[in-house]
This record gives sequence, structure tokens and C-alpha cells, in this order.
Amino acid sequence: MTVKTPSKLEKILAAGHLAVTSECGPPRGSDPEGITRKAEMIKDHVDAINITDNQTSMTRMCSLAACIRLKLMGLEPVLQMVTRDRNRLALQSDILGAASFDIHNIICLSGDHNSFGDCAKGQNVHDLDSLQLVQTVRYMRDEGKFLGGDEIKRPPEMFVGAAANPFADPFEIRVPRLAKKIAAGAEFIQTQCIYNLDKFEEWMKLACDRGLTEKVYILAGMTPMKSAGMARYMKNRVPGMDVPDELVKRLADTPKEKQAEEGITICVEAIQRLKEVKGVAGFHVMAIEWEEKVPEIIERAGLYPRPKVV
Amino acid sequence: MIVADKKPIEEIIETTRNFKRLLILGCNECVTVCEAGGKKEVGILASALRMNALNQGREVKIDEITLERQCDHEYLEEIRNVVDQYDGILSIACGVGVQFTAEKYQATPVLPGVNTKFMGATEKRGLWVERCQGCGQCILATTGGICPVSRCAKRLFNGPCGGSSNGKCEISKEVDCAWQLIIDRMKALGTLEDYEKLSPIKDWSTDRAGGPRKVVREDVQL
Amino acid sequence: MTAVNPYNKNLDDRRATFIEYPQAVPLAFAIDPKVCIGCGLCENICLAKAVRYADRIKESALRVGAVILSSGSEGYDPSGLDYFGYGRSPNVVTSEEFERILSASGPYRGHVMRPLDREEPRRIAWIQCVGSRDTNRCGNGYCSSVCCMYAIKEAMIAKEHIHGDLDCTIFNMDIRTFGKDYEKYYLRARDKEGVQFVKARIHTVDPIAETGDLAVRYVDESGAIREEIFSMVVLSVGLQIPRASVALAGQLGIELNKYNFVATDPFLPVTTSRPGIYTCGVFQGPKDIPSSITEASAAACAAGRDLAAARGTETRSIEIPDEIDVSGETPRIGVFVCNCGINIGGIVKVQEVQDYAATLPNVVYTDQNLFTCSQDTQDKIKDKIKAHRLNRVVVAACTPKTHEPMFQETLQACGINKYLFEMANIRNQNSWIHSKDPAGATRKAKDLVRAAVARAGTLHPLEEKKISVIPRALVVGGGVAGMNAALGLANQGFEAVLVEKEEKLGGLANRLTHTIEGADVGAYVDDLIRKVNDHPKIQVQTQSLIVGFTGFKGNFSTEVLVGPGMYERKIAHGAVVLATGAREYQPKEYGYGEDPRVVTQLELGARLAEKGAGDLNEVVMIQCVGSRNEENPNCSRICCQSAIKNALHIKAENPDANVYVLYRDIRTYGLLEDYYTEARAKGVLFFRYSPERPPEVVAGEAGVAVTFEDPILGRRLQVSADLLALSAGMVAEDTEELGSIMKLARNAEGYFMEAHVKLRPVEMATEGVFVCGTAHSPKLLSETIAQAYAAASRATTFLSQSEMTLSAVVAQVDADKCASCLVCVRSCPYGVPRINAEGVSEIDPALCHGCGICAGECPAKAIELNWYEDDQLLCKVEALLEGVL
Amino acid sequence: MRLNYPTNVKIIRVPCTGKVDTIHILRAFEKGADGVCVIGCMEGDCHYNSGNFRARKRVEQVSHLLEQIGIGGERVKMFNLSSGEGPRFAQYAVEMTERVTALGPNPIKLARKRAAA
Repeated sequence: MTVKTPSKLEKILAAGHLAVTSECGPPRGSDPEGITRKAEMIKDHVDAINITDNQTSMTRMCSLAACIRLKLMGLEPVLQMVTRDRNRLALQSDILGAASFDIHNIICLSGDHNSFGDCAKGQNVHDLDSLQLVQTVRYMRDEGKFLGGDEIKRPPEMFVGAAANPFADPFEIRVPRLAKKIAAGAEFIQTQCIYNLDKFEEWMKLACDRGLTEKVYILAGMTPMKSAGMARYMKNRVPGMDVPDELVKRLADTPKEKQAEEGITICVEAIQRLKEVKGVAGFHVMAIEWEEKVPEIIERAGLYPRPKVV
Repeated sequence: MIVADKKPIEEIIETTRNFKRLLILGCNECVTVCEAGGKKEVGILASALRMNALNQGREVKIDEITLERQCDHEYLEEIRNVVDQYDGILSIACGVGVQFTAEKYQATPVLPGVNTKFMGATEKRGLWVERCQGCGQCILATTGGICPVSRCAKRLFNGPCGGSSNGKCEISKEVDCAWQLIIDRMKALGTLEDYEKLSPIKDWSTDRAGGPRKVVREDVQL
Repeated sequence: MTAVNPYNKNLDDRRATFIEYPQAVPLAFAIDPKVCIGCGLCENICLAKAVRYADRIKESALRVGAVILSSGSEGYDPSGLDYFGYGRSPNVVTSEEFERILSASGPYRGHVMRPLDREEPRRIAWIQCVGSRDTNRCGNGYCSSVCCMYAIKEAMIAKEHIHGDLDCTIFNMDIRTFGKDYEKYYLRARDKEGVQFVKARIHTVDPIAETGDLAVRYVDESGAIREEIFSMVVLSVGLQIPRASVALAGQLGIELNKYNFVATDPFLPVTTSRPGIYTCGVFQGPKDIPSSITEASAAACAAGRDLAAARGTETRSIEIPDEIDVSGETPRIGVFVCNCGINIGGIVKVQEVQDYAATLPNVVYTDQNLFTCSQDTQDKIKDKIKAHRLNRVVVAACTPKTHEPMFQETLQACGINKYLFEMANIRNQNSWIHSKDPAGATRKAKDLVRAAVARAGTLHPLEEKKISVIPRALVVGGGVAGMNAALGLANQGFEAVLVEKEEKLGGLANRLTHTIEGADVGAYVDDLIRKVNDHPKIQVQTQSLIVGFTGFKGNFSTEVLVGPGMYERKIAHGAVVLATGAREYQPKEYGYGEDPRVVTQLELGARLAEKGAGDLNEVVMIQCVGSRNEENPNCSRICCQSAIKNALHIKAENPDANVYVLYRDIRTYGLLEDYYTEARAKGVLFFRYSPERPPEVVAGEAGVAVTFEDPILGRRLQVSADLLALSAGMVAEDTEELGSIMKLARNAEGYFMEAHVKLRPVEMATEGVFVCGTAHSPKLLSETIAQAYAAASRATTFLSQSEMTLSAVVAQVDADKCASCLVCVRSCPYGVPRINAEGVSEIDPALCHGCGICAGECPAKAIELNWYEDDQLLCKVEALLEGVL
Repeated sequence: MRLNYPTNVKIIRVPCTGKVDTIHILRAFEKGADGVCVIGCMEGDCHYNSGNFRARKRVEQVSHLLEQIGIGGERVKMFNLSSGEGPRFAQYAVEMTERVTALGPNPIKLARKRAAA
């Protein structure tokens, strides 16, 4: 695949390296330290850092501002953008704003429903959906035009990503859905946290068989479990999450004080296994409020040091 | 039909407390069918408000009229001769009826007695469900006859999102995932390959986004 | 004078002049001659002069064409069985006594107390089979059929009445809840309400002098002797035939069996040995209320056949003058206040009430009578109606329940529409209740009269529609039930169209060989088919399928596809008898269908008839296969007797054969118990198993190995059987489609649901539709025949009317107001309202039951129930509350 | 069965409690009734199958409404009886009278009195 943007992430992937991304949630306040501190911890171990966009519908510092903070630190941000909170006017203008700071990665999402967060009484916008946002960014970049048809002076140069959940229902459309995202213009995919490795491999195989992995870089989502309790919560309460019973049991059988360490080990083992899976182009390590463990995971998984690209 | 739900009596008591002569105006259309604003409810509300006033030592005159529809001038004309006998009208029609009545009788305050909810169907008696948001540009032909605008919590045109679980929406286990329904229906109709067609960006100008809407049909105008 | 009250089983007192019980018909006083001292007080005080001391029993002769004996039974008197403690402690009571203790009109007004000290009992024991299933001590070898159910019911009601903790234990040999849905009731009592069921034989019941409690000693299933203390013991006494009935049978020359029940043939269940005399109820054999009521109708059918020629020859009809049109007239109300002797007049100041009535709006005439219901008063009312041109009449007297129709006739005789009448109940709801407050009663009487007058002013004439009746019945199903129902109708002169889905008539009975009594089923069915086919009034349509059904009582139209050619036929008929039958359950259990040596009881019966039992040395039978389980919670009623029938057959042909019956409860109710006794005497071995530990079956080369537990020895036994017979239960025929075409309710197991379990056992809720046989629930051939006669009889009552008068109290839709919301359609319990071609609700007066639910629900207030219109009720509300504010 | 209950209990006959409309009950209170009982067949034993279930729902609705408008939801109650239970009817009539006596008169009556004074 040829490189189309100045994105470092794209270059690493295009060079055939296993890419590593991670993510940071912006603080619920205006202190920039909340984001810079987390970025400091992981900056040497990852190629790019996602900044979440009001994740779980809780009001936070905006993703764009936090991305700018990373940019000011000389790091490579991935701007997450959900369609829940902005109409097409705001989305396009934010994209231009990001581009003005040379933010070169964007990932387009629909976002958790408002009812989960602190603005349950607010409107869910969804003027566009996530696929339509992918289309929009590509249109702005490739055609150099706004959705309204007018020309953009200095169009954004962004490497466009989307999320995929190989485990959500209904399973039979998981691969067609991936195809649909690629058709919309997604160039890389970050997946939902993977615990059921067998099922993920089945999905990857189906994607490979359709030739989809030739058209898109798939970064496998990884989240270490801190405890058996977290595993149970993810299994039972988080929609679209597939946590096998053995995994819960393995953590539960581990003494409480060693569960966190076991969680890291499980994560490392999973990365090592998935590195060998055809079509896996890298890993997206989401250590939720546990960013300090990201370097350890990446080192133990043999993904360190990170390649340098120009 | 338009589905409405009764307002709490406390709220109605509060909004009507200054009226000494009140007309409760029912509507024999949708709100009768969804058992929120028909003649029976008019009677119940009138009796309750009368009692409430009596209990507070106030004498009020509360009358009851139920029109065939409050969204047509001709039916609304039926109260023209009596309107000035009242300090206020409590309309228990949908929001359309309340406004139409208010527009017609400018001098009289017209208050709503129900909460207008949505356009929906009677699943069974006592259970009404939303089916349409009146977006003005129907796409049901491409979605297996199931509307993502009214039935998907995120109005996704290219769903489902990652929150779909066992056929249910991420917002509640009580809510069906519209996209699961769409996919099931497409499968049943043998049109699942159409799923991969990207649904274009929606023109919301036909929806509320375009401002208040009207339908003009010159062919039927007199 | 005080006398003991036999109605309350001598547990309380009554006067020498008394009304026997609150629901007595006629609800009139009687004098107990044993206690009356002849003081003459009541004669003097009775204003109606109704007391006649000189009245004596009179003999009179009646000329009749048939006689039905239904003299019933009495409860067994346990006085002779002193080891139960009856007579030694008042806290040991019979179930009949306990029934009165539970009753709201009983000696303790429904408060459950034990007789000795009027304490609320904490633990009650029921002892089953007192005077039943006992050839040693009382000679009653039969099962009384009803005691298990009534004991459970008594325990449940006692628990309900005693709000604290009440332990109920029912000591039994078997629990026999074999009736329709009875097993569900038993399970509810056991699993939900915590009633204990203990398999036991009672040794003694001993009163404990200090506490009044009772020590019950019993032998449990393992043979151990145990003792438990109870506050009360109830003896579940059986049913037996009173001596007087035996004497009556002797006079009539009717044969009785050894237990004094009327001897009947299984195929002629209500026919006695003497032509023209029929029987029903417990005199025929022990049975419960639904079966008794069914059999009563069956006997009526049998008698009706004899009387068919005389039908209608002695009826007289009343001439009713043309109605006067009072519409448009202002109401002219006449108020007639009744003294009811001293019933009202002794408490209420009737003159004051009358004077008050005269002041009410629209009242133009008032009067008072000593007895407004007397014949001469009717004539007087008629005169006054005419003289004062009354167009509405109010009678302030007693309850409309009993007297309204009579007063309405009086109105009709004057040409006044019967719905222009209103009653104020100033007796039952006033003077009787408020005898201690005469001033209050007079005030209330005025209130009630004011309300009645207010309503009378709002009444308007209603027309009662008359509809013709097509004197033909459709019988659905050509098994034993359907054929008997058709014959029952045809023999009384009514046409019957019998539709059967199969090619051949006979149904499930085609698979039966003989009854347990030894009667030849094959010959019977052949004879029945011949009679049905030969009868000029019966049309038989085999290979027929019902595809459409419309109409209402008296006027149905059914569409049938007939024969392999499926030609369409429309049948017009006035009534329907459902006799769709049942099948034998096809077991999925115990290797059935995999090994030819595992058969059902029906298959075993056929095999025994064909090949005999000479080659069968070891036979095992397993009961309750496909019954009393989660899928089918009910008992299939017939399987215990099927097993015993076949076991006796095997034993008769091969006395050395070992027959093992593995059962949960043996349910040989009624006279069937004798066969159970006989089977045990002949060496058939019975082992109880629990559903938690069912027998294990492994089919091997040498035989079918059946392993089961012996509860007495407490160890596992294994038998290598030549044949394993499964007592497969009954399954209703698939009538889902028929049920939906005809809009008929079925229970969870697919049996049709009768209108009332006890009181209307062969009628469906839809008027003009009747049910019989195994379409209703599993039952024996003899019971099926009786129910078929019963259905025919109930249908005859319907069809014999040349026209039917429909009540005018039906719901009416104001089409202008109707919002077509479907609320009435959805809320009618009978599915009557429909949205018609004009798009508004329409309620067919011929189908409407007049409950008014739709009127109460209608959100557009477009429905009124005639005679109970909103205004007619609200004006009463307002009149009663006049002056309160 | 000459039972006793207070004279203030008066009966209005309906074919089925399913016919008793919400508005009928409300009207009684509006006109000054202190309490209303709706008396129907035993649950599951309605002569018309389901009328008493509907009646129960309506009584609940009225009770809620009366509570909201300050008349008191306790003043309306549904009882279930079978036809042979005269004594229980009397018991309920007494119970209801006691309940209503404890609650005091219909507040509308008091308000009227205050207004008049």
C-alpha cells in the first residue's frame, strides 16, 4: 500500500513493521498535565497515541486540544472523533482545526450513547454515522472539498481509521461490516479489546479470505485485566465484549495480589500469539487508567524498541 | 398514530390553578386510541380537577367537550360559540391539537394536558411503540422495512454499532437492536448482500433540521 | 325454642322456626316439629298467614313417562371406628363438620376454631379413606373419589383463614387427584402452600386430656411406627348410600350392586335395570360435583329420549298485550312500597317512606302493600298502572334477584315495557341489616327509593330481539363421544350432522378390546356405528375438515371440506357438540420405539386379545408415563385401571406370571378400587416409585431389565421382563386450528375449557357450544358416554326452543362517537365486538353477554350497556348523595 | 342471614364490576361520598371471565388520583366475594366504614363547610 499522508503511523505500517499504538483519556478538567503525564510514560514505546473523544459519554477535555498538547510535545497523536456530539459542520471544522496543527491521524467512531454518561438528558447528534465520517474525511482529503462542494484551501492530510468489533452481534455481518468500512475509505482499523483469541482468529481468517487485509491495516486491540473482578465486569456488563470463561477463571484462581501481574502476562501472551496471525498489522494497547504498564507489556511482547521512520 | 401519555395530575393542577372557568377539550382521534385524551379521559380529568378545587375551597366551572379532531379547523369551529365562557382551555389532544386550538382562539390560554410522545403503533393494549420520526425522506426500502432513524438509538444508517449484543441495543436490554432486526429481515428476504451497500449521507433538510415543514399539494387544493 | 342445627352438623343452634340455609330454595321458613311446642306465637305474628300447623305430609300421584333417581349419598359415620378418637374428643371432626367450620355461614362464621375450646388450631391432620377402601371395618371396598380433593381444598382454605402459621398434614394411602386440572391443584397445595402429604396407615388417634390436642400414631411407608401431635384431626369420611335410598330402590325394583350403588352397564351408565328409570350422581357411584352434574344432564337425555314424543304437549304460554309506546311521554312514576309483612314494616316507617316518595320528581302515584309480591297485589298494581297512566314503576321491597322478573311480567301485562321498572331493595339491604337502627333504616329506605325513582326517570323501553333457532346440531368428532351425542340428539328428534376427520368412525375406542368390567368394546363400537349410520336424523360426514365457522347461538354456519375430493359444504346448525377426543401419548421414555418388547397399555391390550398371555412370565408396567410430569402436569385418569385391567388379564390366562406395577399413586377411584383389590389378591405386585427416582430400563438380549426401588425393603430390585408396558397418558387431539376457527378456549394441555369447571361442565363459554368426552379431559368409556349424553341434553335444551329471546341488556355502540380504537375488541372476554365495514365497532346483540366491560373501557365513551347506561348509574350516585355537600 | 352493618353503606347494582367506570367512582366522591367499595367476584372466578381484573385496575387508578388531589386514595377499595358470602360482605362493609370513619369525612365536605362559615 502506498503512503498517502505525512502520518508516521502510516509510514511504519507501510514499511511492514508491526505498529504499536496506545491511548490516553483526556482529564476531566483543564489541567494539561493530565494528558502530558500519561503521554510521557508511554511515548518511547508506541508509534502513535489515540486521544479519546468524551469516552463513555463523560464530559472531558476535548480530544482536539489534547491532541495539540501531544503535538506540542513532538508526539504523534491519533484524533478520535465521534459523531455523537457534533453535526457535519462542527466535524468538518474540527478536522480543519486538527489539520492546522498537522495532526495526521484520525479515527472515526459513532461513540457510546449519551445515556451512559453525565449528559444523559442531552441530544445525541448523529448527523453522520461513523462510516459517513470516514467518507467525509477522505472526501475532504482526496477531493479537497467540503461536503457542501466548496473547495478547501489546504485540505487536511489525514490517515483515516475506523474501529471494528469482531465480537459484536450479529457475527455473520462482522466481516461484511469491515468490508463496508474499507469501502467507505478506512485505511486502518483498531479493534475492540480481544480476549477470545479463537474467535478473533476466525474473523481475521474470514477477512483475509476476502482479501480485506490487503486493503487495510488491522491493529489488534489489547487491554490488560487488572483483576478477576474487572474480567467479570467486562464479560457481563460491557456490551459487545467477549471474555471467555477460562480467562475469568485463570484470573480468579490467581491470588488477589498477583492478579494484576497475571493480567499483564495474559495480555503479553495474547500479543505474542496474535503477532503470528496473518493480517495483523500491529497492536493497539489500551491500558485504561493504567498507562504506566504499557512499556512493560510492549517490552515483554518483544515489540520494543520501536522502529524509526522518516 | 400519534402516541401521547397523560400528564401527571399535579402538573395539570398547577398549570390550571388560576382558571375559574375551564374547558377540558378532548380529541377523538389518536389520543383516544392511545387512551390518553378521549372523552373518557376528559371526564376523569374534569372530575378530578373539580374535586381538587372543591377541596381547596374554590368554586370552579369545568366543562367537558370532545371534538372529532383538534387538528382541523372545521371541528375546532364547533367550540367557537362557547370559548369566551372560559378563562382557559386544557386540551388533551396531541401537541398539534393544542397549538391549532390556541391559534384559532387567540384570546384564550390553551394548555396541554398530555405529553405527546411519538408516532407509533399499539403493540398490545397498554403498550405503544415508536416507529416513525417523520424525517421526510423514507429509506425503508433499503433497510428491510425497519427504520434506523426511529429505532436505532444512534440513528445509524450504516449500523450496527459495536454495542449490539444478543439482538439488543447498548442502551437497554429492553430495546431491540434495530440493525439486528434489519439484518434478520434482509436475511429472511434474501437481500443480505445489499447490506454492504453504503448508505449515503442523509439529507436532514427534510427533517426538522430544515425548519418547520409543510406539505403543499396543489392537486387537492380548492 | 332452641334446637340443634343439623345443617351445621350440630355444631351450633337454631330456632324451632328456621330457614335451613342461606341459599335454600325456596328461601322460606320452616318449623322443626321435633322441637315446636305449639305455642302459636308464630301463627299469630305472621301477617301473611303462612303458618299452618295442621299441614301434614300428603301423598299425591304423578303421571310420568320416566323417572330419574338422584337421591345422592350421605357422609360415612365414623362413630363406630373409635380408634380414630371420633366421639372421644370434640377436636376430632368429620370432613363434613370441618366444611361447616370453614363456612362463612357456619357455626363459627368462618373463623376456624376447634370445637373443644374455640382455639385456633396450629396443626391439623386429615385422615383419608375413613369409610372408604376398607373392606375389613366398614365394608366399603370402593374409593369415594372425592375425599382427596376436598381434603386438599379444606387444608388450603384453612390456611387461608388462619393467617398465622397453620401446619396441614394429609395422611393418605394414595393421593387421587385424577380430575381435570386437579393434579395442578395438588401440586400447588404441596409445593406452594406447604401442605404436607404423608403416606401412612393410621394406628390410633388419642386425645391428650391436658391440652385437647391429639396424638396420631401411624405406620409410615417403611413400616416404622411414628407419633405426631395435632391440635385437630379431620376424618375424611367417604360417601355411602343412605338406607332410605336402598329402600326406595327396593320399592322401585331397581338392582343395586353390593355397595348399594345402582347397578349400571358401562355402556349404559345412567340406565337402571328397570326400563324408564334412570339414575345419576352418587347413587350411580361415587363421584364429584362436575361428574354428578354431567351425569344429571345425561340422565335427562336418556329420559328425554323416552319422552320425545310428548315434548311440548303440556306447555302453556302467556298472552302478552301489545306494548304501549311511551316514548316522548314525560315519566309518570308509580312507587309501590312493600311492608313485607313485618320484615320491612316492623323496622322501617313505610308510611313515611311512601309519603316521601310522593314528593320526588315525576312520581304521580304511591302506594304501600303488605306483600307486594302477592298475586292480588299484582292485580292491584295493574289497575293503578292503568288508572294513573303510569309509564315507569318502582317497587321498594326486596331483592330484584328473586322478584324482578315477576314484577316485570306485571308491567308487561299492562303493555308497559319490562325495562321501565326499577326496584329499591329496602329489605335485604336495609331492614334486615339495620333492625337495631329503625330510624336509620327509614332514612336509608328513603335514600334508596330516591335513587330508584331517579333511575326510573332515565329508563327507556328496550326491545328484546327474538331469533329463530335452527333445530340441528353439528357434532365434531365421530368417536364414542360424538356418536353418543349424535344419537342422544337424534333420539330426541333433532337432526345431527356428525363430522369425523378420519375415514372410519370409532376414534380411540377402535383400539380398545374390552372394559375392566369385561364388556366387549369392539362389539359396542360396531353397534354404535351401525345405529349412527342407520339413524334417519343423523348425517355422517367422514374425512371431513372444518375450515370456517360463523354465526351465533341458534344460528351457526360451518364450512366443511368433505372427503378426498375436498368438496365444500356449508352446514347450518343451531348448536355444536365438540367431541374431538384424545390419543394415547407416544412415549419418549424407557426405550419405547427402540425395542419391540416395550409397549403401551393399549398395545398390550391388543396383544393380549390377539395372542393371549401364555408366553408372558415376567411383565413390568410403569405408570404415569407422559402424565404428571412437567410437560403434562395432569393425571391421565384412566391409566391405573388400564394397567390393572391388563394385569388381571395376564393373571387370568397365566396365573404363574409375575406382574409388577410400578406406580406413584394408584388411582382406581370409585368402584374401580375393587379391581385393584382383586389384582393384589391375585398376586400382582405393586411398587411405588418417586418421580425423582424413576425406574431404570435397559433392554438386553435376555429381557428388558427394569431396576426400581422397593420402598418397604428400601433396596433396589431388578426384574428381567419379557414385556414392559408403559401406562402412557392421554393427549388431546390437535384442535389448535379448530379452536381458533371457532374461537374456543383450550387449556395449556389442549383440552377444551368448559364455561365453569364445576357448574357448567359440558358447556363452553360460547353459547350454543358444548363439549364432551376426552376432548374435555381424559376419561373412561362409561364417563365419556355419560358426558356425550349430557352434551346432547344441554344442546337439546337449546334446540328445542323454536325461537330464543335475547336479553336487551347488551352493549350498544354509538357509531358517531366511535374512534375505532379496538379497545372494546381487545377487552371483551367473549371476542364479540368487531370493526365493521363502516370502520366502527359493532357489537352483535346475539353474541353479547351483557357484562358491560367494553362500556367501562371505551376511551371515546361510545359504548353504553343498555339498562345500565352511564346516566342511569350516575343519577343513582347523585341521588344517593343528594344533600351531602 | 340478617347481618349487621351501618346504614351509611348503600348499594348500586351493576351486572359486573367490569361495568364500573372510573368516572362513576369519581363522581361519587365529587358528590361527597366518604368512601366507595367496588365488590366483585373472586379473582379468577369472574362471572364474565375478566371484568373484576379490569375493575381492580380502575380502582387502583382512582385511588392514585384521589391521593394526588388530596381526597385520599384509601377511600376507595375493591373487595372480592363469592355469592354465598353474606357475612364477609357485612364484614367488608363494616371494615370500610371503620376505615372511612378513621379517615374522617370527605375533605370536600369540610372545605364546603369552611367556605360557608
